[in-house]
Amino acid sequence: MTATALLLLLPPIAIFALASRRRLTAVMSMGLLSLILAAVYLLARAPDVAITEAAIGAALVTLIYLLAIRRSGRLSVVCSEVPQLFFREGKRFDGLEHEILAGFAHELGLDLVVSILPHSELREALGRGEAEIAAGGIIPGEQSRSVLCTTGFLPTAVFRITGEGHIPHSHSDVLDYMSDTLDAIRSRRLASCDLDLARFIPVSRLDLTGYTVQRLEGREASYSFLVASDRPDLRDRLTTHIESLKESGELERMIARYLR
Amino acid sequence: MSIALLPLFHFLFGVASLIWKKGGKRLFYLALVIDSAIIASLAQHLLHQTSISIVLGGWGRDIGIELVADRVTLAFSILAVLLGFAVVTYLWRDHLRGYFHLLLHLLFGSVFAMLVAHDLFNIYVVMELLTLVSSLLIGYRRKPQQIWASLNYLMLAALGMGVYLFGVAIIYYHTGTINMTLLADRLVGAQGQGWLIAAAILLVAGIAIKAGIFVFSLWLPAAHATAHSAVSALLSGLVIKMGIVALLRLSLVIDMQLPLLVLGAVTGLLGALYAAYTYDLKRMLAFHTMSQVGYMLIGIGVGSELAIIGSVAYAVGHGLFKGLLFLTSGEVVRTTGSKLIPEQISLREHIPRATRVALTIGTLAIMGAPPLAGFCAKCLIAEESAALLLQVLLGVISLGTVVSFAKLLPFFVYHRAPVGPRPITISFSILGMAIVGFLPLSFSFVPRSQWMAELNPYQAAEGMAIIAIGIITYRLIRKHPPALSQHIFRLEEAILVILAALIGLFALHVAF
Amino acid sequence: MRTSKLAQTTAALVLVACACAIIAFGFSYRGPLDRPNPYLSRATTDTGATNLVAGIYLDYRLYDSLFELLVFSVAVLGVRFYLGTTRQSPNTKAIPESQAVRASADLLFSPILLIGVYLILFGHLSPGGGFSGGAVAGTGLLLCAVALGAETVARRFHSTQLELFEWGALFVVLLLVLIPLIFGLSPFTDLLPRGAPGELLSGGTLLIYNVLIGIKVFVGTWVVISTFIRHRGEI
Amino acid sequence: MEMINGVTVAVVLFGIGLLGLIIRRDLVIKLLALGLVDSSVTLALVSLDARQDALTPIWQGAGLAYVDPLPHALVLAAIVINFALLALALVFVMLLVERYHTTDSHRIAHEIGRETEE
Repeated sequence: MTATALLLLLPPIAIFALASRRRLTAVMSMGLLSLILAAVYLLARAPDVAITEAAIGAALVTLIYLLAIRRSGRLSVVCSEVPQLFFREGKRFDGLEHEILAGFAHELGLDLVVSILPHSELREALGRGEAEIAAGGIIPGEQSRSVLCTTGFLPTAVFRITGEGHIPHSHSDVLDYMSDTLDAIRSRRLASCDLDLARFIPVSRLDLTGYTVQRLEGREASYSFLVASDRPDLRDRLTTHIESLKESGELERMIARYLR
Repeated sequence: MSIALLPLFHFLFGVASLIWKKGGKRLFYLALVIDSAIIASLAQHLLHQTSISIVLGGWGRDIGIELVADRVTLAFSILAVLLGFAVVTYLWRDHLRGYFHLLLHLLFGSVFAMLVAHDLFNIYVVMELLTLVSSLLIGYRRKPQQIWASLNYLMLAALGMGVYLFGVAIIYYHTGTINMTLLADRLVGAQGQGWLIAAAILLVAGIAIKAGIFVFSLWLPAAHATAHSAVSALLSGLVIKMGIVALLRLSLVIDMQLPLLVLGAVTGLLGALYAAYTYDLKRMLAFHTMSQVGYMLIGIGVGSELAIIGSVAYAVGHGLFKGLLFLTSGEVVRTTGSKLIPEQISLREHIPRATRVALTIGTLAIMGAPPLAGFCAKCLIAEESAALLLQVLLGVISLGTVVSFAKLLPFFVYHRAPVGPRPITISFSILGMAIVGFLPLSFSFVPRSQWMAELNPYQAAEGMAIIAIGIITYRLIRKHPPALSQHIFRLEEAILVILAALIGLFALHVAF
Repeated sequence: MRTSKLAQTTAALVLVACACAIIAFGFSYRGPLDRPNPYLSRATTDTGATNLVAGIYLDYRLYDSLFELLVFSVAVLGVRFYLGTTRQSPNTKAIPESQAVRASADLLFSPILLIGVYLILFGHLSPGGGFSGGAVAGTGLLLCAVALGAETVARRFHSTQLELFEWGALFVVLLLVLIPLIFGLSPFTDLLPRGAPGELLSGGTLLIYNVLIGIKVFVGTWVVISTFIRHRGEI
Repeated sequence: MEMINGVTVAVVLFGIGLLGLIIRRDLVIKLLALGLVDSSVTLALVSLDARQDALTPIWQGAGLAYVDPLPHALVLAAIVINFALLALALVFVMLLVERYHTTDSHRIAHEIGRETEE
């Protein structure tokens, strides 16, 4: 009877483990599954197998997974490259957001580890647990439940560029890639696109004759960071960090250094 | 003299080469010499009896592990020793760690263990050791491509061995034994029953992932093309063949002719198709290995004694010339600095003379030019495959080989060429001589009378004709490459293809 | 892109279901087997071990266990080769742990080590054996590492000595299985007297193999764990 | 025979593991799925002869009904081997992540393909 109950527990746990978005959850639930398996073996009159499964399958395997995916000691950030805010210079990174995050990591005593992803994949990467913070000119527009959002550190404006293109592009497509946007504007494929300030600045250096540029009112927004949904503590600390930068006037000086 | 010594000695030497780090190469030569002595004694025993069998620990068959050595063991042992000599000589100038030598010893030890394995679970553990060692060898240089290929191999092989163990579990559940001799007795009345078909398909699928069969071993092109050339030679020449040996052993116990024939046809044709339109030298060789595995499988699938001997002979021959070709490809890539055949051809005057001679011998042998290794074995299989469909199939696969290798013909124009490094020349000549002298060599495992009955001028003419037609076909079709999917080699798609193949085989086996 | 992903998922579902059906079909009910189990009638008198499972994998099927041991050793070697000493992780810091963790680790690790040793020594009499005992003891050493700091433990267990120990154990196993050849017997034959079932010195060579395997697995486990500690958090 | 026994659950777990291996793109999750596939085989083997009325295979005298010990011995080997494979695979994943900063199998395959062409 107990054996049947334990057996029935296994498939749901397995599905939960393999469907979970966080690696840590997956690893821990697989460890639990191994423990239950060990109990099943014990009830199936196989104590040798039970001991081995508990010692190796449950303890050792879970342990090396945990060691491999441990996050302590580093603060991992995914970002898409945006001029002025977060960009690569040779092998180093630079920009306003980078400076904020580097200071934050220093405060926590962690190493900052950055990986570059397309803008559209940032949220997904946070959800998968590949990183703790997403950056790179993010305006928290649509709220999604898989990510948390810090306070804004830089107000921005959104511009609409309208021209006589052929292919109507939606808002989100355009924001995907900096280079795509520039190419699209250059080749005049776009009928219209909305760009925020940081993305507008490099575009505005191009020849925009033939396009109408208009600032969109009523869409006040500011840049901020995204934090993985299971780290509300991290979100709060980052928000506090930004607030303290604002209070001390340090943020103003940083903005002046990068944007003016 | 015990047949368990072959693997055990290699394991001992492997550990020893970790301790005596500088003498790794010498220890390996010594181990190969000891192997040769044991094999010679084995050959002498096999003159009088068809097989030698022992149960380790002096137990009975039903409780201990049985080891059996027969002519198949002998044939592949000879191949292993020849390849071993060639590869170690090839690597003479390379600086290698004790770790690499340990891996080589373990590879050879597990190969020998596989050759005498006669127990379903023993096959499993040996296969796992083989997998682990090969994946470590593939990733030896730690390039990202190698690591990725190695990881893919590891994951697919682990999946395959899981499937295999399910098959073993089914067999044990129904018969109460995993010893293959006992199994053969207990399955006498059971052939054709549903559970046995399911078990057979699971066993075949599990091993097929490692045996270089096209729809199952989709990890193979990446792994064999990115590994070090000496490692590729061992993988293609030896490790792949261990899957074939396991399938051969299983096919003698469980009825699986139909799946093997179908798999042979599919892998033969698809491998040849991909090889014909691949211009990366090592990748082409890898694809071509799959096509040749098809040939061997058809031989095993036909199932008559002579066809199986032909299959084994072909596997040994293929091990020799594919080993040689992979070794030469390493030299070609090193001297020309390019992986692609057209660029290599434009730089062909930099390729040393010995390499070009070896390349010529290997190519001729693989195309089935009459006195060389490939031709002899092909004759045996073709002679035994009576059905017209099979005859046509074998012809088409041979043609595919010629078409694939016709790309290499421009290498053979005479040029003044530099002289290559001596160890490499020696290494090439070991395998080259074995290919040229394959017929006398094969008398050790193929009864001489059978050879003589099969080889005749008519066959030779047929072989030459196929080469001629193949070269013409290559000229005709090279301009119009078909759209070949590269997606199936991705891990996820590969698993889907494997599952589909498994289910298809099962349906086919049940239907007929 | 969207549709192809949907198609892939559907195909996966269908194919996996069919594959499972084939396996389940293979296990269709067979009725009780008419043969007596060969191990149950004779195991203890043959091997002298009351734990029948230990009797099988350390005596009847020792050859398989040898391969198992080799697989384990090669994997440990591979882990060390790829994450080895030449390549240092950029962020090696102490495992951040609280005083409570440290204290409890200090308290726990000696009993765990003891359990490991017990499993190894009594593996032929009661459940356990070299593999599980070695793994338990190796994990216990991790607790020791938490209590004393990983670097201290790593320094105390010098790596070259460890290597010698690890491969020495395997070497001895290989020599032991070959000894019967001298007497003209098949390799893997158990030459020692069996003793009275139930006593510590009853299983012939079983105890020796269990201890050797235990040492090997203990060291191997520690090597794997310490390597992973040094490279923690890399994924 | 009961509907819910170890073998049935093992087959279901095998299916779940296989699906995870195909559908999830995260390599760590893939390895977990592979581990599940291997565990399912273990479960199947142990459950072959798991009867409630039989004794644990620790000798207590002749003539008693014991559970078949052979699958247990086989499974011990399988568990250790799977651990070995897993540790090695995890190391490979760590090396790849260090190079490509992602565990997404498609992205890694894509990057590798691009590098090979260059």
